[in-house]
Amino acid sequence: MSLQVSDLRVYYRTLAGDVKALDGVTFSIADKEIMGLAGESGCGKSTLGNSLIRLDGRMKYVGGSVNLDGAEVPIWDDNDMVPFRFREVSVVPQYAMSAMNPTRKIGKMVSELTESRGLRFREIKEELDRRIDLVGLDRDVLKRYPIELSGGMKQRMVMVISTLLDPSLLIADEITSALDVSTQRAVAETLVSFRDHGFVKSMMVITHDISILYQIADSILIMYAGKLAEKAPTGTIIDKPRHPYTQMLVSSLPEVGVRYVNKKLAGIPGSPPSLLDPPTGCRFRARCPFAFSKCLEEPPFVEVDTDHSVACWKVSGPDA
Amino acid sequence: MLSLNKVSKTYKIGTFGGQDLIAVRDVSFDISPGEVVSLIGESGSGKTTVGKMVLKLISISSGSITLDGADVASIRGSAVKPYYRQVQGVFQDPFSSYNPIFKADRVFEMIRSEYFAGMARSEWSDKIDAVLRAVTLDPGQVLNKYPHQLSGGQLQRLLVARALLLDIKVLVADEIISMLDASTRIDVLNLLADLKSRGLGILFITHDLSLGNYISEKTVILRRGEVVEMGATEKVFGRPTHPYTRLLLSSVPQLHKKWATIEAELAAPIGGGKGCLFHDAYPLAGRNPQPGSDEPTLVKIEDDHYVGCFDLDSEKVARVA
Amino acid sequence: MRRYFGRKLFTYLLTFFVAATIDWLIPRFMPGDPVAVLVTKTGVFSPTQAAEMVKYYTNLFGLNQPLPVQYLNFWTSLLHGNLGLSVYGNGTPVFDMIMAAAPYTLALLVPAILLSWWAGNSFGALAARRKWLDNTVLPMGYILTATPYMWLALVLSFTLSFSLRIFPLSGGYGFNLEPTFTWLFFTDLVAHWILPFLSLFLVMFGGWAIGMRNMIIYELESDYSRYLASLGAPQGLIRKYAFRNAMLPQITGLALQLGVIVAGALVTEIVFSYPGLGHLVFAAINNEDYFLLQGIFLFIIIGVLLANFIVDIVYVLVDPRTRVAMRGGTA
Amino acid sequence: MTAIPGTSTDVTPAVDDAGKIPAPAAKRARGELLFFSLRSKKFVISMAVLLFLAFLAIFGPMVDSTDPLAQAGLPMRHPTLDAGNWFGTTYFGDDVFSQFVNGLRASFFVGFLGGGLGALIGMFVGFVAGYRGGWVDEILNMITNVFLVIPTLAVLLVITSYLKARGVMFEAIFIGITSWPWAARAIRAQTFSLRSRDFIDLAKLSGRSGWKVIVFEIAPNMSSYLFLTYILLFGGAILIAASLDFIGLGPTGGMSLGLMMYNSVTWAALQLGIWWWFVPPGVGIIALVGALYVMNVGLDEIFNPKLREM
Repeated sequence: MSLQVSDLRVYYRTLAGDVKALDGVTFSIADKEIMGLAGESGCGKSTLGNSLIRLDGRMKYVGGSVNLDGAEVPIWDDNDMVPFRFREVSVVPQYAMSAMNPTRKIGKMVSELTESRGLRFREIKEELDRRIDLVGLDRDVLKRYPIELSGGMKQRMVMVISTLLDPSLLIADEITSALDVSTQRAVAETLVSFRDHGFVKSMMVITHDISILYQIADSILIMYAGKLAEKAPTGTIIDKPRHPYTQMLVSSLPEVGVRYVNKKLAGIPGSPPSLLDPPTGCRFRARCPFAFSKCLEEPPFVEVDTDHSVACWKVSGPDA
Repeated sequence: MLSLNKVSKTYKIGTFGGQDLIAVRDVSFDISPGEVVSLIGESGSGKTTVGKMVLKLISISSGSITLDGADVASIRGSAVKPYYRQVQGVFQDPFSSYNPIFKADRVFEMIRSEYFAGMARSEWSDKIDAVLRAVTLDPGQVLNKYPHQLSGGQLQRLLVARALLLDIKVLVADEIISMLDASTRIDVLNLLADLKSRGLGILFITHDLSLGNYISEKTVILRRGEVVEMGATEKVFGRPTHPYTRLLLSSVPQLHKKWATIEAELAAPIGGGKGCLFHDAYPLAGRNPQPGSDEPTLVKIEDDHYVGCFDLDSEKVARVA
Repeated sequence: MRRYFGRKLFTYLLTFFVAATIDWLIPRFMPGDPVAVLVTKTGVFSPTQAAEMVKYYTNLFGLNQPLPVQYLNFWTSLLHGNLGLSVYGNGTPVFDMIMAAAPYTLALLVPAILLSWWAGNSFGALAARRKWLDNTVLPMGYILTATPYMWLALVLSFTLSFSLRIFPLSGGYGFNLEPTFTWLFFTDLVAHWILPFLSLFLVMFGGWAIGMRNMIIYELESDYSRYLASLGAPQGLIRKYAFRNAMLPQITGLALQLGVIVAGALVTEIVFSYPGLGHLVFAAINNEDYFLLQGIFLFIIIGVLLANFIVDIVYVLVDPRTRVAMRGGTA
Repeated sequence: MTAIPGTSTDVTPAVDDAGKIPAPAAKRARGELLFFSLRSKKFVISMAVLLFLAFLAIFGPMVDSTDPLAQAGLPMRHPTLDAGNWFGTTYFGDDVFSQFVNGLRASFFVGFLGGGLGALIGMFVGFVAGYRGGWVDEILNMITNVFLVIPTLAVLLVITSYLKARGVMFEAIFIGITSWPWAARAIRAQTFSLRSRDFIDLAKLSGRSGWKVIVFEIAPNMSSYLFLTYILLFGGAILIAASLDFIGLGPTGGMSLGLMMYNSVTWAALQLGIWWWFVPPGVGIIALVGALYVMNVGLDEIFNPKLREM
């Protein structure tokens, strides 16, 4: 077990009160596993990603524990987290396009960064070059400034930097959403190759685009309104989802070949609940066609099949 | 009917208009009433530019756009109002489509003040109710709210409703669902398709082939400002011929087919040995018309299916069709 | 690159042209007849000087010539550095008077600008996001930038010179001294220089400190800072980067401030009756010496334009982005 | 609520998690602003100072009706609480307090008018240049740059020196005419970034004409920013006026804080140690301008959450 997260709670401080963006999630990622994390905007997926590496000013650790390769990860303490960052946990952020200092040559920045983490840049330079080749960049990008690179190039460069120290866990946050389909594919496949080359042990790919996950992820975790809905191997999530939300979500996605005239798809009526004071019980209740009295109680996230967990009374059975 | 005829857009770049930048080159297609035309391309393909030219938000450099035969470019000054009565648009970002400091239904008020100034309040609110019903919105839920109090889906529906206030013939929908959540986007897409029954012509601009394929009758694939392939949707997707079309198809993430599989399928001749005879000559990211070089003309390879590709001369095409 | 500076240079030349034209227009279109004023003043001149005076005057205002010609003459004499004779200086060429005064002003301005910029920026950066420093430095800074230069000068000279008698009250050097290259003269020069310098330095210092403090906070919020932080980079490195980037707008700020700063120097000199241009302006106004005034005006314009150009060059040197953009990188 | 920093269009990430603050955001917006206004020390303090000074400037001259330019007591009187002149008297025995309050009034006037005029010109140029773009922008830009690099005081120097009679009004107008460039530049940049927003296009699609778009769409969107600009111009105008007056180019007749300092210097207040002559005007200006600057930052923090210290 590479990563274990249990009952993690992280809230957002706002004037209106705490937004329970992450309200008790428990899951694990195995070695070599690429786990896709999907859900609608506001479901807490990015909060989950961020909280594993750095809580920003507005985020508040409330409870739960994170365990990486058997070691406790002190996500609540910014300073104690430092040794873990970059070496153990690393991130390719949403904002990869602007993640590099515009006024520093990329190479200089990387060297200053690594030196500041107590490494000799000379010693890792070779590996750095190798990886730059691997992602199909020219080695002299290191002598250039970020604005001299195209969007796709920046994206790839940041991926190389983030994984330079072979972290055990890599968090990739919406990294394909800004890109064109063709580049999208290249970037996604690069992620996989990083795993295959052993640059990263396991990976958490956060995106709103499930079809991307189908292409690259081993397992998919679906979040809804700050809680986990379903986790299963990719194939299962796409073909045999159990949670009503997952089912409706997957069936609402158009794909090449499906046409309005032949097969009219349908979305999910309604919208997610407010996370300021979320409803008790199942949070999908209001939008769920199968909702029944039991749903007023919170459904546990239980394993209903091997590697397949669901939080739904209909699936786990009212007596679960 | 709205028709584009060899429409081009060239930007003068550099402080004193040093060099030219060709954003759109010789694009021609029609939008008939009750028809959805999807304009598919990646960023920089000029798809949005085309949309904006139709909406007269950007001037045309050469070529012409006509609405029911009347030239659009020549419309000036106050004459644009009647035009906008017939041609409207909805844009990608629901949140930037609303002035954040005003209530969302102000978009209706603007229409009222510019087009229905005389109309009685009661009559107006009936009109509003009607259009809101048409886009399946509950007036109580959406009126009198600020943009950030509404969901992306609701905002986009409001904009469609806004367009319906006018008796429009053509609606330009530029990436209108790309920023919506998966669970709600399809409904907006369906709504758009339903508008066809009103005899509305829709220009559906998107980067997502599956969406274009889902909703449209006609597909135009744009690359670097040029049409590389166009025709009836089922033909373009059923028998993708241009290498670039194939590249797109092979990279669009699908739900039940892995990339590798799709690639294999595309590599194999489509439709029982037919299809692009020259695909072998190209790697999927194959050689494509470069701006500047002499352009391949669009060639008809079958009814309602045109391809712009160098080695696609008529004689070979004859063998295909 | 050439294009960029070409544009800048064009702007500056245009500016100078406009300024000079204003300078030429004013005496002609202002109410009240400067001629009369001058005539009354010509009393101070010896006949020959008066003649020359009148000659120059006809050259400049010469109503006997058509305006275009007058305008041309104005430029020719201007380009010959001929700014006319000073009434206040009893007929000394304006040009010479300016040249005599300019060194004092420059000796005040240049160090004051550079030092305050450096000190202010370092201080502001230090203060940002450090509560107690922020709460002490900031209010100080605001009070300083809001302070009229001459008032700080007044207070300083009243306390340190008049009351405590630490520094000489006024002048560029003691009345008893002759400008010589002696240690005595030099020290005396410095003693007279300190207070004017200080009043300029302090006011500017406040401005830079605040500017940098607010600027760097934006930078610390920026994406590249967040990225560094999430890769565990120490605060030191993050601040270093933020500082570098926050510096750039401060350079532009310097260019924008130049005009105001010069004004500050002028009024400061007046307080200390420091023998620089400010003092000259004051005298010129009180003696209605228009030639002198206009001469100084043109001199200041040229100075500020030059300074601006230097700042432009510096900016290009420190901001890689502009350089890249010029090389035509994919921005 | 302001459109100043980070006009990012990528809503999806932005909205994710943090964005979902459901409390009726309209109420939120206003309530939030008020909440932060009162919470912001900078704002509260500076506001208090400004109100106090405004009070002095308005009612001072009414309460103490002594003519600032008439002998109102023994010359060079130290500040005393008894018998009026609590700020003391000048070299001529004029009442410093009445000079002070009248000067203050003049400063407010100059700031209000000069700053206002500067803001108007700056807005006009900035909006037009930013919205129209193209060659209009090129030209306006050139003009702006020219005005930007000309040392305004020098210009004022030459021009005012030729005017025999000058009023506060003239001074204010002149400062207004010369102090707009940086504002124009800033507003242009903002307009430029707003121009590309979809709601601008939507307004056009509603048949709105160019100026309507500027007035009803762009300007309201930048209102907070425009206000901040005005505050800065207000303060700037007061300082410039002070310098002008001090050089001796201030209003002929009438009273201003700069003029007080000018007189104090010309009549050797330094040498005679009449500190109470030149201290009040300076303190007045510092308080006034300082309060404006602090308020500017306070408001900036209120409008722009990014700057709020957590």
